[in-house]
Amino acid sequence: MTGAPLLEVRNLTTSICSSGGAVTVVDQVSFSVAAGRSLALVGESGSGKSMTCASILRLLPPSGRIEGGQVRFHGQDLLTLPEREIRRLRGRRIGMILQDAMTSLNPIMTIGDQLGEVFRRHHGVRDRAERRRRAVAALEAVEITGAAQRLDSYPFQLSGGMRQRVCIAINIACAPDLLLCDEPTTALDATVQQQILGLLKRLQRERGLAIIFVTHDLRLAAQFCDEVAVMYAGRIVETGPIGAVFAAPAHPYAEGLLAAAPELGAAPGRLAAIPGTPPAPGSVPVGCRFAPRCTQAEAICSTAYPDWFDWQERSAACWLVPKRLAVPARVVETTA
Amino acid sequence: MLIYLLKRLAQSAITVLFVVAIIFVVIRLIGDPTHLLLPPEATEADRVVLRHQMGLDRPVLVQFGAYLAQLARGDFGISYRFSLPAGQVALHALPPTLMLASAALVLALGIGIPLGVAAAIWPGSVVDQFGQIFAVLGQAAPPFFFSLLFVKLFSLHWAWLPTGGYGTPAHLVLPALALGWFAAAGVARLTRSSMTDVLGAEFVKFARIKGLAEQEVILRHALRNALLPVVTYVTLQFGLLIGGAVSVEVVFAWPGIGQLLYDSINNLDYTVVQAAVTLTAAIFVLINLLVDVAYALIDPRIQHG
Amino acid sequence: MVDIPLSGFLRRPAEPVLKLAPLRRRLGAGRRLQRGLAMLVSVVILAFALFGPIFEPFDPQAIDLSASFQPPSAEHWFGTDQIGRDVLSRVVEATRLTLLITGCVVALAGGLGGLAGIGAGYFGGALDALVMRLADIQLALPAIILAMVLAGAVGQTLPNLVLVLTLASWARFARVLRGEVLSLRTRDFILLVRLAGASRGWIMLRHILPNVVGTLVVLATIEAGSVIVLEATLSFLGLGIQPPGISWGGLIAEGRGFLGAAWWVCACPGLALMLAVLAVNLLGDALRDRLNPLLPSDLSS
Amino acid sequence: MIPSRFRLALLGAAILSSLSLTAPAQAIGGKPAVDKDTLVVALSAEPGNLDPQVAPSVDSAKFAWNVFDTLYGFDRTGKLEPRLALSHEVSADGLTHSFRLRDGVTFHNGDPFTSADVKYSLERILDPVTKSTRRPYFINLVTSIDAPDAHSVVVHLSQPDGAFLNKVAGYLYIVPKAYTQALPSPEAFAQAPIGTGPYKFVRHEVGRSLELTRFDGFWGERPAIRNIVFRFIAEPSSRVHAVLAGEVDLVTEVAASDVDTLKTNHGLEVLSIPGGSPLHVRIYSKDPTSPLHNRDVRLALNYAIDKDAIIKSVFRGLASPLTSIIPSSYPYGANPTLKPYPYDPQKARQLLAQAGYPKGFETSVYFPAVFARGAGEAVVAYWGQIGVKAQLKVIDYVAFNRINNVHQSGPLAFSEFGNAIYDPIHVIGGSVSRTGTWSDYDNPEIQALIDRIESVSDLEQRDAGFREILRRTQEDGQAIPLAELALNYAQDSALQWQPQIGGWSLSFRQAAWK
Repeated sequence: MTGAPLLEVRNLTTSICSSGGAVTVVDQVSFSVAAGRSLALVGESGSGKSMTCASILRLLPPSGRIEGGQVRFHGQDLLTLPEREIRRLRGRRIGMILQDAMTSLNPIMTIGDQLGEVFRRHHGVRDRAERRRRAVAALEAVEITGAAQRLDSYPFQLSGGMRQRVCIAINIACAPDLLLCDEPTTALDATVQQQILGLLKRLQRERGLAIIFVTHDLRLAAQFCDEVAVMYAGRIVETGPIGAVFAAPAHPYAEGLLAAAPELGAAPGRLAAIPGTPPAPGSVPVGCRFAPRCTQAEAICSTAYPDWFDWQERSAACWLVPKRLAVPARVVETTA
Repeated sequence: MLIYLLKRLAQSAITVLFVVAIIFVVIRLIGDPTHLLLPPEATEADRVVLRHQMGLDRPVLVQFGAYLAQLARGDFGISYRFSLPAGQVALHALPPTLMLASAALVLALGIGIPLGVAAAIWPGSVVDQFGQIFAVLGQAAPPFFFSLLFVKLFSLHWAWLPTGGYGTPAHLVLPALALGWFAAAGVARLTRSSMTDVLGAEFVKFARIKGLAEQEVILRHALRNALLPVVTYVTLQFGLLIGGAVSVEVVFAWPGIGQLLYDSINNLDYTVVQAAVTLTAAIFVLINLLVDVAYALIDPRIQHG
Repeated sequence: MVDIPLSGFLRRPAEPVLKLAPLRRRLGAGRRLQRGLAMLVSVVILAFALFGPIFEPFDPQAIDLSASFQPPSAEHWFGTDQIGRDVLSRVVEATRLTLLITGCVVALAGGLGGLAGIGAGYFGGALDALVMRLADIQLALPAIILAMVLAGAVGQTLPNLVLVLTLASWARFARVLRGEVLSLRTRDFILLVRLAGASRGWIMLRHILPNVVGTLVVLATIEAGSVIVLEATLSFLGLGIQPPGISWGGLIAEGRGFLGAAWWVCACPGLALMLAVLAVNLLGDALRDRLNPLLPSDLSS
Repeated sequence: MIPSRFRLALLGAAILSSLSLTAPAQAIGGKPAVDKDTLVVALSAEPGNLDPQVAPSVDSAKFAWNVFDTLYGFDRTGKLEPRLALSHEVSADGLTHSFRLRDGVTFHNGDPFTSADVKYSLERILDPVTKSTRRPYFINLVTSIDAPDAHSVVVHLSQPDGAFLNKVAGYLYIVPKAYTQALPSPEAFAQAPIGTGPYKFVRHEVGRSLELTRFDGFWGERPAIRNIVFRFIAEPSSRVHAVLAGEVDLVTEVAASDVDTLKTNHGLEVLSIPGGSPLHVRIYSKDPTSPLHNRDVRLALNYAIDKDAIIKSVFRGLASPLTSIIPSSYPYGANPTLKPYPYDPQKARQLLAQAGYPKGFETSVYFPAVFARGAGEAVVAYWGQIGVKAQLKVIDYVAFNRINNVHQSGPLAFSEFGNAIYDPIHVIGGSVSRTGTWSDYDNPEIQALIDRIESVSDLEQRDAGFREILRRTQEDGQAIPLAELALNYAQDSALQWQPQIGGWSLSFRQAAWK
């Protein structure tokens, strides 16, 4: 990987307190993203991937709290920044796109105003006409035709795809370094999906944008991202270059996921579903959390949490890694 | 937009017409005003003569027809009790009522909205607790109960404000407080729940993503959306405030339309009752219409195509 | 509430436009205790209503002119009124009639208003316009004015009072349920059932109604509070229940004349009324959370 | 732990109510509400029509005596005294009443007062177009009125009427002929009334206030206070609060229960004077099938009630015992020698058994909401103790008048009699004589006495005649007299004013600041 990573996440832990008390939803998560590269965060819903993104920007719901860990962005730990400082980064250095484009825009404000806001906030552009001019430029950058007329229309007058483009425009308006995408295309139909992904790819290439792409659609991840991190029950169980991981998944859960994905699955024909369901947050089993559903689980799996094995830029947390891949894997650390 | 306005105006006119018809018929069931206009010793014959003079012996439908024709000319008839034009008597009582209703509404919004917003932003905090007590207490007792309480406290015990009457702004404070607290309770509760909903919305989260300061997110984005249902609620309240202020007006001797109606019904003064009810209905319907238009301005999704 | 259709003409929604899953309200300790107390007060009130005489230390109608205007004492906890009757016993006795009236009104207004609202919401068109016009008329002609005129016209009996109070509150039921049905009607599961060839009546009964019952119950509880308050206001204007019937509103109205000489005659029923309305409103909140969490939480306004 | 919302609500309510119930602030005695030139009077209701000939007497009583004059008027105790007329003679046959008029009297608009105005005033009352509420009192009585010269009028009657002068004093308000005839419509006079009284009309803000100011051209002694402002406060407790807070100088119709608290206030002076109106239960005794037709039953209903206890508790002692429907405060015609029926439930039960109702009977009684409800409930309770189960039917005062004036308020009804002419004939004629508007009673001997007394104009003879009538009505149990309620006023201690005895009329001719 070229140069120091743009974003380095170390043992990030986040919990949500509900009526039953605090529940850990992001547990000792670590990964990193270099400038211009894109990382896919995949896993079933409820695995904590969205919460990870939210934690990076410290935009947790009222009941959420970051328990520990570090999030180094350009070497600076975002978790210790005062609120005023992190607020200056949001929308300027780090952007984020949400899943449901339909409700991401304020229904009673024009597109122009919602775009102009960013310029006023971060670049101190007082003059309204100047803001409108920049807004048109931002809309054109996301391939929206007739941008000038769009400024005075309202969100409900636009299609889903169009709205997602506006969200992207808003996020890239101030040329951020990192763009978090929380399942940006799930709510869109296939053709629009490809257009949005194509747009993101182009922006990444032109602007050296680092992208974290949260999705449960492995096919999209493979087509779009460079690296992948598979999450299960709040933890990362496997990371590495996406081609290598999808070709030969080290962790049984990753293998199961791939088997469930249509084209990518090794065995054509019947799709293999992974039996059982992920543990509910707060009632996590001892040892490897996937053990109860793992077909190749051994005694040790359900007693001790697997070590973190590391080889050829790949890593996975599963006792069976040495056995499954005839490659000398180095133990990096043992985690609780 | 124009077609919609015309359609709504037609609907409003029908509503007012219905209201006038209902009152016109029902009040004639209450009793015969000649009993009050003539001394007890008057014979039935005297009453028959007077009824004929007043045109009350004609069938109700005929009377209603004549009344509508009169109404078209803007003539509400002569008040039996005051021997003054009924329209003038009703109009005379309108400013105090509008003043009281608006003051109560300003209080309701001025107290209700901030309390509601604060309670939504800091759920479970002291502000939230106080806000909810204020709201629940506000609607837990009839306004006249507060009126009596306020008079004892602020006029007698601490003698800051007059016990009643009309004229200076000081007279307006207590009645508006008594009526306003009742309305503020509703506004506070509605704003709190509506704001709580909106704060959970995606676009509020997105606003934060844009790096906007918290108060900007709250005021520019969340509040404007949260106030939409409050606008509808307030219009309903304003209608109730005009008619419903009767008990407050009675306690504070406030010369509004509520008390005028209360006295006129008791004195069987048909023409003034009809004039006053027509006026309140017209005002309510007008306000309803104005708010509909305003609603469309605030919320672009509402087009009156 | 109305979902946000992407385009086309949209009738002005009667309720908040945003149809969002509300934040799950955290039930802090304070709120649970308060709901418990509300439950306690409601049980006490129901007990007073059903087995009143047991809790009444004296006969509420017994007159003792020598004991006029006795302040609250060990013997008379709430003191006595102008002709020596025990105020506590009268407050307990008044519970029955107040609850009876409130119950009838809420049932009638809920039933009629609910049906009108569901009909208007589901069938739309002429029925919707008619119901909405009637609702407008009911609002344009404030309840108290209607009450005054009707009391004069048809006299002041219990049924008339219930009629007047029902006329004053049916519109709220109609308006809210219409909104509910409007949003339900566009839901997929209704379209599916219609595709399966179900008749309108069947859909109404089996699908629409069960879904709105939750709203109806919650609204009924909250509306009960305002009915009690409105009855008290009517009594203040001399339009409430007539003797020998007694209601809280009647006791307050009668007692207001003696605020100077004997404050307890007015304050004690006033406190009872406030406690009851407080409890009923809190119960409404609790029911709303349990029965239909997705319900627009502004119902409590 | 943060106290729960519920407990805080209770705390809040308790604090609020306890604070409010401490002793009211002392009234600011000695300081006029506005200034030394103004008297602010709080009335319970607004006088609707300001035309004294058209307004019902309960309304005209509030202002008429200050703005208008009559030929003869009533002094504070109800005795007749000359006003615009100097003297009054009655012809031997009682059919002709002639008056010599005062000279040098002018109306508020400067027009001189002459006999033409008196003739016009009476004829205006008789003319149906005016819709005058006084018409029935004169229409079958007065045949004609002539004005031989500028200072004398002669009225011819169809039959002798001993109380004619009282009726002239109570109903015949004098209005200016030229001014009134020039007005566009009969109703116009009400909007700008002109009279000869010490105060002239300034402004009437409907629902808010009625303002009068001193008429400098007044023929009599000019009143001390220049302006009078009437304010309308319907809620009894608010009226009391207004005077306590010093916003008004004089409050009328103060409730009995408020008098106790006001008395403890040295800033105020409380005046309780006999109201002149008999609070009684009217009995429909004509119907032979009704138990009330039986004298013993009527007496039983009288014996069953402890009137003194009711007066002490319900009316806080501010009422005097009543033996018949003519209270003792009348200037003449009352019968002080009568003793009220004592409280004797035993005798009452015995009378009921004697009358054939050992176990009592069921009935109902109308109760106008304007009276103190405790009285109604107490009487019904007392009757209940002797087996008479009476349902108390509370009814709005206006609705009650409608049925009470047309013999529909049977079988029993609480009622009262205001009397603007201070002569018992108005009450006796109305409720005892066979043809009375409020009479369902028929006693031939008493009827003969009434017919005879109507034409007697000599005061002593009328007084003796009425005493005999009252003795017989009490003896026959014609009604159930309860009490003569006091009229209570509260005024600033610096104000010097005395209310009219036995009447509702307000006169400020002698009012002054100390």
